Formats: sequence, structure tokens, C-alpha cells
Amino acid sequence: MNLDYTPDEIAFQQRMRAFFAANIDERLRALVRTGTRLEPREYVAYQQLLAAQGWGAPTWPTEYGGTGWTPTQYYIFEAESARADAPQQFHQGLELIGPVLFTYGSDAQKQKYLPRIISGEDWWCQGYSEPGAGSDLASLKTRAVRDGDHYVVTGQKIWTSYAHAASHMFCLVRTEIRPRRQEGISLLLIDMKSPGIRVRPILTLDERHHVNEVFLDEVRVPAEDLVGEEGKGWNYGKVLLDRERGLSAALGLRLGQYVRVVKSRAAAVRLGATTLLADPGFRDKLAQIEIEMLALEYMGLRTLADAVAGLDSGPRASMLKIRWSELIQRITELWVEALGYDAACFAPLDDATDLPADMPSPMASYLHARVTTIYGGANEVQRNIIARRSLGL
Amino acid sequence: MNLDYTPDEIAFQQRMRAFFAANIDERLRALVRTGTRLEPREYVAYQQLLAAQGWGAPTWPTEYGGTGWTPTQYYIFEAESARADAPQQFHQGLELIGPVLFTYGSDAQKQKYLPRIISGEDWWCQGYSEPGAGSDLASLKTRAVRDGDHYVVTGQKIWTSYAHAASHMFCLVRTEIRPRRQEGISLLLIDMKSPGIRVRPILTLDERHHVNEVFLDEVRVPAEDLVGEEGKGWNYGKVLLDRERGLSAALGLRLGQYVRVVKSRAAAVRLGATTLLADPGFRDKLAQIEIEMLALEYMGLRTLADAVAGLDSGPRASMLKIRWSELIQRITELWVEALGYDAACFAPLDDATDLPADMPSPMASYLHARVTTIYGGANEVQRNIIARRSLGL
Amino acid sequence: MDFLLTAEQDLLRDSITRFALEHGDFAKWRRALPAGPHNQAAWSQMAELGWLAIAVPEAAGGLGGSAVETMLVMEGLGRALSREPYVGTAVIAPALIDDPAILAAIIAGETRIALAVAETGNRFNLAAAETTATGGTLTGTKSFVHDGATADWFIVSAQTGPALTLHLVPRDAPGLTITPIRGPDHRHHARLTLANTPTRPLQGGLDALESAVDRAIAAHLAEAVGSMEALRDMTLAYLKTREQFGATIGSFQALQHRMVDIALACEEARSMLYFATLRLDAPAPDRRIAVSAAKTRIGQTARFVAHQSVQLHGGIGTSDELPVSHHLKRLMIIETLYGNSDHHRARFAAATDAA
Amino acid sequence: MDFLLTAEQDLLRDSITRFALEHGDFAKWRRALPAGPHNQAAWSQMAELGWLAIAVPEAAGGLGGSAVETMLVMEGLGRALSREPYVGTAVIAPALIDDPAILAAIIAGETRIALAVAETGNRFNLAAAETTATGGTLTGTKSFVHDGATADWFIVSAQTGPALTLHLVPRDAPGLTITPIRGPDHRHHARLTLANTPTRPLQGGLDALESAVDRAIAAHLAEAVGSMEALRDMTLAYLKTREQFGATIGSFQALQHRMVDIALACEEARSMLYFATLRLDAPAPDRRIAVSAAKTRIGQTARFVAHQSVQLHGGIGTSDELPVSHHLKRLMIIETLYGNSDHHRARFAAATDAA
Repeated sequence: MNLDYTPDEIAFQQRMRAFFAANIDERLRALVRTGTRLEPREYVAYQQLLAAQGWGAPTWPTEYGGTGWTPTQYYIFEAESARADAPQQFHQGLELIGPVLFTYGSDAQKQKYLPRIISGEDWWCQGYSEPGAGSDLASLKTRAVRDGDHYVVTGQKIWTSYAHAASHMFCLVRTEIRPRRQEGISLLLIDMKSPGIRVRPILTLDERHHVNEVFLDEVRVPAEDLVGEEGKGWNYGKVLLDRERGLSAALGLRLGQYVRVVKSRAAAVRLGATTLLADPGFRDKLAQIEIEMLALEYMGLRTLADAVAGLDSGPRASMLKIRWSELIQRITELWVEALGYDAACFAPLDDATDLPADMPSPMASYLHARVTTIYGGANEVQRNIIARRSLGL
Repeated sequence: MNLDYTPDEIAFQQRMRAFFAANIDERLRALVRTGTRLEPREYVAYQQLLAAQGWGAPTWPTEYGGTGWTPTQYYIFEAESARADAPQQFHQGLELIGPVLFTYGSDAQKQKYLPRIISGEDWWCQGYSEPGAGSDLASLKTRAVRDGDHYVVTGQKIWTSYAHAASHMFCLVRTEIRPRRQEGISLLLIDMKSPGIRVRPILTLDERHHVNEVFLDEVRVPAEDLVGEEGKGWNYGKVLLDRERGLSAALGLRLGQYVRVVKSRAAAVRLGATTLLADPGFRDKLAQIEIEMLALEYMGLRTLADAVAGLDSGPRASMLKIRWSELIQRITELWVEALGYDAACFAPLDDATDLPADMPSPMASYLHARVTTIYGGANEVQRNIIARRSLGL
Repeated sequence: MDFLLTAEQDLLRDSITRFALEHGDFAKWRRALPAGPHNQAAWSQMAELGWLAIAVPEAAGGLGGSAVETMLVMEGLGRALSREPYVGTAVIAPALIDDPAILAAIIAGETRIALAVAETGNRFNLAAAETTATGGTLTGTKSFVHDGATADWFIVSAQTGPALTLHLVPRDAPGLTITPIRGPDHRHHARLTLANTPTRPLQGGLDALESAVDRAIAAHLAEAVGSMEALRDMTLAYLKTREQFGATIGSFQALQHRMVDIALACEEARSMLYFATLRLDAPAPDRRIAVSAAKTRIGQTARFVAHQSVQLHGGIGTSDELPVSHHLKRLMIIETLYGNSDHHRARFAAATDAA
Repeated sequence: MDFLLTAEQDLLRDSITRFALEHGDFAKWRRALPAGPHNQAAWSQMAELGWLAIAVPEAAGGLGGSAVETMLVMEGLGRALSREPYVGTAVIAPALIDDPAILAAIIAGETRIALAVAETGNRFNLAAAETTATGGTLTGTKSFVHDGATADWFIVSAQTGPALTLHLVPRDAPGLTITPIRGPDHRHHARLTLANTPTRPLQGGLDALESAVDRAIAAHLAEAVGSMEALRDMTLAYLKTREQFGATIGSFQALQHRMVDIALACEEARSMLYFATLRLDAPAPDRRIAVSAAKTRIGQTARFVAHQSVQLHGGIGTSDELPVSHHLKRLMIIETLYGNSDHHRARFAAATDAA
């Protein structure tokens, strides 16, 4: 047992540190630090920056243009990125469909799609959730009917992140009605410019637009854009989920940025002769969160070590998701608390200027964080999964 | 809406206050204040003291020897009792079987048993729980078979408080096997001196003896000691539960004694130049509990007001039980915390004298409080009940 | 001791229920957002119904009503997510202003008044103003004025030598700059800068201010309880209709227990609301204990109810298109207003230790 | 970076597992309570297996093992509810004592040693002793000595002028009064009174003491994690067998989610245990951060796991006749030992702010 990196890993760490120090400008750092969600063009620019280094796909094998990094190298990359307040890569192409394509896709699909994910030319969105199929994804109703060498897709997707910016959607559809609802589901790659697709924005509680409803009305999808076998899409979906959780070792790394910003904000809040940061009650609450973040970090490191050693991590990935989401909610809540009345400043009216500089980041971050215990499998569903799969209940 | 007592109620309150001031000696106050459970003889002495005033049965109608007090008067009596660190009456005879007898019992049963409950001559214990029937009481298995003018009872009861001190047990038994498990259950009054009864003490986690297993081996019970109709015992049992909850308005009143004792203990703990009570973190935790106790008190007052007005309180009695048990656990936990290392002093060895004066009260109270979220319908069961009956889920 | 309403109060509650039904339609509410914070028709109706006169003394033409009537109104406004500046105008102002003309304008629904006490340097401490009143003028900055963007008058706290003093400043006063801000609650708040602004001093000092703010807190707590109960009801209804895994989600025990805890939190909050409301006329130490205990606990339970209502609604609960998240946002503002839960827990402890 | 055991450590763990199986039978454990805190056979076996030599330097005949080996032993002892004074004797003493004879006696299982630092006036502050060492004698009172009733030697902290000093005092020293106390954990602790007791000074001061206590804390945290995982396993087994309402209680979703939270708490605790254990040799500021973070979080999670294990067992969980409540009681003592969660959260914050 030891917590040390190897000399090679230390050299790698220094290389990453130097890269982020040199290449992330202060404007971008400030956006990341204040929890602001990036615009698609900013994600694309960052993707191009990494791709130019050959790091466009940090978790992919080299044969598909990935870095071939070890899990530890990927962890170091993420840790240095977080340390430098660099953004996270937009993950839906890189982590949710890319790996499915290089695992199950046809050669033509690999050649056509993978390079354009790495280069940032294509932007993928995920067409999974439907109005009646949220936590219970298997009840999805969007139908795809074979018509010659096309599928004709009709239905409705919801909570589709950045559908308005996406060039493509990977989409679960029902190609057959079977008694077991997980059967008869297929995975299609859909060009978002196809006729019959309509995207309706949904504002979230933070008053931002990043999710959408996507209406599909007899959208014709070439049969060659079916991934793997017809009716087996559910299995590929599960691989996606497993993989998403496999990345969870690094989940906690981004929380440190909130601690830094809360500390600096609380240090600026006067409380008589002292500051809010020096107030024992406030410091206690912050220390409690810092400690729980350390627990998350070390749970992550154990998961990483298991990945390196090729061991099964059991339910730890689901546990990381649960704890991460709870902690991001608590730290953003504390951020809002630190602001006091300033948190009520959400938008200027008229041409107001004399307003808090960080408006509305804390409140928007706090509000947006409410989503984290719901998406990617609500925490209640995660607990069901752990109870069933890991505890045998 | 108002929080004021009427002039008559104020006069009643003053009378109660004077009584408790004059009649509860410091030794008994100290026992109550430190959360020590009383010995049976102390309960009996207290019952006799109240009975001598005509207050032996504060919630019963006058025709059965009760006070005929209004719910508000009973609340005032309890509030003044708590304020004076007077004990609570042992409730199993007074509240759990007495009311069943004056509601459903025969004239002979009323005449025989009720006066001896008030006078403290008889001590009743409750034979409900069984090893396989805890939260799920309806699955009880103790059998009573009719044999001439007797029932022959065989089975096992558990968690029977003070069975070792009791003269009588009111006991749920199965007289018939029916598809609906709540049917075929009867309520018997059993003399604890009957042949075939064996009482085995169970030490609880606080190392005290107050609960027992009771083994019944062909115990002959005269048929005249059946309460109400054969096979209808479950309904009387439910009345008991409803009544037990009906008393819950006064539940929170006793928690104040713990706040007083925690404050005085924490004020004596030195922390450098200050005291633990003056430590902001500790004071915050205590204040939080005090505030939640006020919420419990006012929920209780609303329940009381509903009782006075003859209104249905909905699920508030179950809610009071949940919150009361959670709060008694937290305040005793804080008491233990206040003690620091002294809490580890649980029992003297040899003839030690130089030991904390309150040993082992805080630790014993804390440990015993773990029971409160389990007995009388575990809090999980209370939540099931509220969900079903009140929320319609 | 009872928690019953008088016949008149029952009528008032019915009228509030009707009002909330009329003005509380969420689709209509949402469509009205771009038009600004106020609904003039609703405000006039409130004047006609006499609600703006409740806290005005009978001698000044008001109803001289009790805190219970204010509570009933505010519960309804909370349930309906009303954005009218009721508390500043009809609760705080009548407690601090005795000018008959202004009181008459309040009753008639012809003026809106906001309290300007918050400063960057004092967090939630009413007693510590850095704004000064000297030589008949006010100078300083008020960092947050609830409903301040559209107020006609401001009640401003300032330091005059060692004493805290209160001042009335009209919207168009010289040297007054109003920076309007939209809150997450879609209300229009403001920052104020005062530079040698002429002042019209009011009678009371810190004691009067603290008492008026305690009344305002109790009113906002009633608003919070109305909002929490609205969340409870819509969440319970959602649990009974939303299906996943072939069953209504309300059939899952873990969600049932969460729903019970929401209902329990609402019961606690309502109990604390009665405690605070019925102690507003008690001596200051008792009033502080009750108001701060209630502010603390209602803040905590409101947070729990709002967060869990969003959670139990799942994805749709996080959209802007349902009232759930709007109640959350309004409850977060109420939590901060006049001191958050931590501030009031400390005030409670101090008042308890002093008692 | 890895969390793998070496081959030798794997063997050690196996041997601890066997030992715990042999000595951890609960019925036997409970029958042995009246006979006092120690099992001489077990202690001798620990000596034979070399466990008492792990922390003793090789130069003094020990194994010079790492904190990982100590952790492995303590996990097993925690799981088995062992009452042997391993930490005082085999973790603290070798860190503070360099007398070869005493070290040899430790290795041989021929002596037991306890640390006497707690005083009524210092709560959890190691640096503030009211016991004084002057003119070669000690005078003062130590209010709680873990496993102190049966120790052969005491390591006593005292003030010598401005400096904190450490002293070795044998059980039979003149002027030493030992008041034995039984803890709720059925261990025999003690209070000490020293009146002009001759002292044998030890080398180190506050730094050495703090470092030794951090090692002791990490060892007790390993014990706590062993105990928590034992609770987790027995509670999970109970959920799968106990029937109520015609089903195993583990089929109820609310209890399933509680069980998941217990398992999650154990994962957090084990992660924190590794953090603290692997940072024991880091510079003092880093060591403090790791140890205090772990002490805080393991204290909190242990409380949760113990309370919920009792709750999920229902009535039987509150009896003295099952190991559940005994684990709860031991975990409560560990929570207090060398500072409770609140104390260590504050120490963590101070160390973090200083870093």
C-alpha cells in the first residue's frame, strides 16, 4: 500500500501541469471556477486544443486515435486539469458513444465517426430519456420501423443536453415489442439535420438553456447507422452506463474548485470585526464538507487502484455518484449561504452596473446542482442497484 | 387563536405547581433529572401519592375513579410534573389496559381490577410482542385453547417490561386460526402467579433489567378473564394503540429535563479559559435541539387543541412519536458528548469512590434512548402508517 | 388556548383562497413575468378587500387587525407565488410610519414601501449601519432592498451618533440612486446609494425596527408555510400519478417515507409559525425566542421540503416550466431575508441564555 | 499508488482472521466478561505471532513494521471485540519508550502499558497538562486512562516549566493511586492520582506525544472499521433472514436503502482509514490533516452504522445478548478517545488553514 506516484507518473504529472498552466487563459479559468456551464463553441475550442496535443480522447485506445493512457495517467490528467481550473471535456461523444462505436460499431462507423469526435467536428447528444421513461428507461416508446434500407423513427426524447447544438444523436429506439421490455430496443445514430426532427428548448431552474425536448416525426435513418444488432441496443446502453461509472474515480476532483471559491468569498464577507470564513460555525460547515470530499477522493483512488489492478470495484462507482452529487449540492448551497443577500441578485435590470461581481454564479450553480442527484440514474435508483447487485437484497 | 390558559386553568396550574413543589423530594428529582429508570417500588410509591390526592388516574372518567380532567388539565398536570422533575406514572395499567377495561370489560372486571390499578396494588404488564411478532404484531403465535371454563395458554412473549414485578399481564393470544391474521386474536387477563409462567430477564444494552421473556406453558386462565368477545382482541388492541398516541400531546414535555442537565453539565466542562457550554459549536448543537423541541411542543399543543375541540388530529400523533424519539436520542447523545472521557465511566470496580457523580446516567440514558425509535411501533412502521392512512399512498 | 379561527378570520381565509385561485394560476403567472413584478389588478383587489389595512391602526382608518390576519393573507400569497410587495407596504410600514397621508395611501393601494437596512458591512445585524444621518441628510449604501426596485418610499436605517435612526426617503429624493435587480424569485429588488440625500426622520429607533422586522419575519414565515404546503400537495399528487417500473412511484416505500418526512416538516413548520405569530405582542425577549426559533426551523424544513419536492419530481422538477422550482427559489430568498437559519439560531441561543 | 497488500501482509491478515475466529466467538466472549478484561492465552498468542513486535524497531529486537501491519491487526481485533490493551502497549509505548528491557517485555507479552494524558481541565488538548513535574516528582490527576486498570506502566504527560514532558511511572510507584473503572465497552480503564510520585523522564515532548497519539488514533480507527464492517455484515445477514409481514425485512425498500447507506458509510470509513494510515510518516501538517479528517469522518460514519444496525435489528438489537450493541458501545468510546469528531474537525480546519 502506498499513495505515491511512480517517477514516470510524476514526470507525466509535471508535463500536464505545465500544459494547463500555459494553455488555459484566465477568462476560461474564471468561468470554470464560478461553475458556469460553457457554451458549445467553448467546449469545441477546448477539444481542439487537446486534440492538437494528441490528447483528444484520453480514455480511448491508440488504434482509434486515443492516448492509450493508463487509468492512473487519465486520473493525473483530470487532477491537473481540475487543479488549473480547466474545463472538463464534453463527454457525450467521447465517453458515451465513442466507446460503443469502437467496441460494437462497424468498420464504416468507426472510420466515419470516431475521428470527428476527437477533432470536435461532430457534436453528439444522447437520445435516451423520454417523458414516460426516466429512471425506468426500459419503458421507452420511440418506435423505429424498418422500411427498405432505412428505419423510420417516430417518438419523443427529453432532457437531451445540447440537442440544439448537436450534429448527431445516438438514440435508443424500440424496433420490436417484446414481453421483456429490455428486448427489442435498438441503438441508432441519427443525423440531427434529418427532416422530421424538431428541437424544443427547456429552460432549467437556473434559467439556462442546455436541455431540450426532441421530437422525431417519421425521421428516416439509413440502416447502416444501426449500431450492432437490431434489438440488442439495451445491452450496449448498459455498457455505456458501466463505462460512465468507470470514470467516476475522478469525479470528486472538480469539487475542490468550489471549496476555493467559497473560501475566498467567505473571507470577503465582513462580520463585525472578523469575517465569515473565521466564524466558527461557518468554518465547521466548510471543514465538514472538505473532509467528506477527502473521503470521496480516497474512495475514488481505491476505485482507480482497482481499475489499474483489473479488480472489480463492486458498487463503489454507484457510491461515488451518490456521494459526489450530495457534496456538490452541499458545497454550492454553502456558497449561496456565504453570499447572504448578494445571492438574491440573479439578473440585472435596466443597465445596472453596481452589482456583485460573481452574480449569478453561486445561485445558478446551486440550482443546477439539484439536477445531479437526478440525472444519470437518480440516487434512489443507484441505491436500488447497490441493494440488488451488491448486497443481494 | 391564542396561547393563553383560562383563569380556571391558571388556578389549576398553580395548584399543581404547589403540589409538586411540596411533595417531590430532592432524591427523586435527581433520579428523574438524570434519566434513571425507577424501580417498581418507587413507581408504586408515586402512584400512591397521586392516588391519595384523587389524581391516581388523570385521564380516566370520574365514574371509574379518574379525575375527569379535560385534556388541557391533563396537559397542565404533565407540564408541571415535568417542570418539577417529578416522575411519570407507570403507564401500562393506567393507559394501556385500564381504558380497555372501562370501555369493553365486564362489570365484574371493572369492579375487580380498576380500583387496584389506581391504588397501585396491582401492577400490569403488556403481553403483546413475541420473538416472531414485533413490528408485525398480527403474526403472534401464543395459543389459547378453551377447556371448560378456562383457557389454556401456551406460547412466548418478549420485551415484556417489568414482567418480573407485575401481578398481572394483559395478553394477546390466538384463539382461532383465521385467514385474516388479525382475526381470531383474543385479549386475556392473566394472573402472573398462575402455574406455568416463567419469566426470564433480558438485559438491555444499558445493562439494566426491565424487560423480560415470558414463557407460558399450559397456563390456565379463567374464562371470565377474557376481555370482550373471543376473537376480537385485535380491535381492543388497536384502541390501546390509538389511546397511547392520544396521550402524545404531552410527549415532548419531558425532554426539557435533558436540556437542563446538559446545560449544567456543559457549563462545568472547562475548555481553556471558557466552558463547553460557551463554545459556539456546542451551543449551536444544543440550540438546534432546543428549537426542534419547541416545534415538538407546539405540534403537541395543536394536537391537544384538536382533542379539546373534538377534531381529528390526522397523523400528528404518529409524527409526535417519530420526532420525540429522534429528539430524545439526540439530546442524550449530546449529553454523552458533553461528558467527554467521563462518559466512559460506566461502573466502578473494586470500591472506587473518586468517580464522576453522574456516572453512568448519561451513557445509560443515551443507550436506553436507542429503544425509543423501535418500541411502540418502530419509526419505520409509523411512517408506513402515515403514508397509508394519511397520505393515501 | 386554541388554534381556532374566529368567524371573521374564516371569511378572510375563504377570500384569500378565492384570490389565490384567481391569481395563482401558474401558466398565467409565468406569462406575466416579462411584464414586471406587479399585478395592478391584484393589488387593487387587495386594497378593496381591506387586506392592505389589516395592520394599520383603526385611528388611522385601518382595521387594527392581529398578526393572525396577516398570517392568513401571507399563507395565501405564498401558496400562489404572489410577487406583490405586501410585507414592506402593509406590515413593516404601518409599524414604523405614523403619517396619516401615507397610511391612507397604503390602505388605498396607492403606494409601495420597502425597508432598506441591509449593508455589505453588517450582514444580518440590524444594529450596525454604516449609512450615516448627519445634518439632515443620509449618506451610505444599502446592498439589498427587498422589492426595492418599484418602491415609492424607502424606510432607511442610519447611524446618528451612537443611535440607530430611521428615515423616510421618497423614490425621487435627490442623491438617491436605485439599482434594480431581478431575484431568482422574479421579484424586483434593489441596491440603494444615498449621497447627501435629504431625510425625513421617523420616530422609532432600533427597538421599533427590531419589532417591525420580527413582524415582517413572521409574515414571510407564513408565506413560506403556504409555499411549503403547496409543494407538499403537488408532490403528493405527482407521486400518485407518475408511473415508472409499471407502478405509481408513490408505491415505492423509500419515496413514501420521504413524502412522510415532507408532510412532517410541513407540520413542524406550521406549528412554529403559530408559535411566532402568537408571540409577536409578547415582551421582546419572549418575542425574540419565538421568532428566531421559528425562522430557524422553518428555514430548515423549507429547504428540505423544496429540495425533496424537486427530487421526487425527477427531471421535470428541475425545469423552469413547473411551479416546483419557483417555490424552491422563493423559499431560498425567504431563508436569507432578515437573517438565515444560522443567524437566527444564534439569536435564539442568546435570547434563551439571557432569559 | 496502490492499496495492495504484500505477500507477508496477506499472511498476516490470514493469521489475524484465524485469531479473530478463534477468540471472537461472541458467546465465549460474553461468558468471559466476569473474569476481567484480558485473555492471557490470546495475549501470549499475539506475542508468539509477533504482533506485539510490529512497531518495535528492529534494533530493539522488533519487526520494525509499518502502520499497515498495525492496521491489519487492529481491524481484526475490532471485528472480534478484543479487549486486549494492544494500542497502549504495542503502538504508543514503542513510539515513546526506548528502554530495551521494556521493549523486550512488550515483545514477549510480559507487560502492559497505558497512556495517561487526559485531565478534567484539558478536555482533548494534549498540550495543556495541569499535572506538574518538579524536583523529580509528579503531582496531578489523570481523569481517564484507557485500559489503565491493569497497566504495568503508565506514560504520563506533565508540565515542566513551559514545556510538556513525558514520564514513565510503574504501577506500584509511591504516591500513585489507581481508581479502576469499567467502561461500557467492558474494558477496565482508570483514573490516576499522582502525589509526589517519583518520575522517570522520557525523551520526547509534545511533538513526540502528538505523533504517538496520531499513531494510536489510526490504530483505533482500524479497530473501528473492523467493528463497523462486522456490524454491516451481521445486519445484512439479519435483513436476509428476519421475517415480518410475510417477507424478509430486507425486501422492504426503505430498509434496503438504509442498508446501502450503511455499506456506503463503511466504504467511506475504510477509505479514510487508508488515508490516515498511509500519511502517518508524512510531515506533521499533512499527518494532522489526514488523521483528523479520518477521525472526524470515521467517528460520524461509525455512529451512523452502529445506530442503524441497532435500529434494523429492532428489539433484539437493543439487548445485551447480541454483539450489535457491544460494537455500538465500543465505537462510542473510540469516538471519544483522543478527541471526538468535533475536536478533530476543528484540528483539521486549523491544519488546513495553516497549510
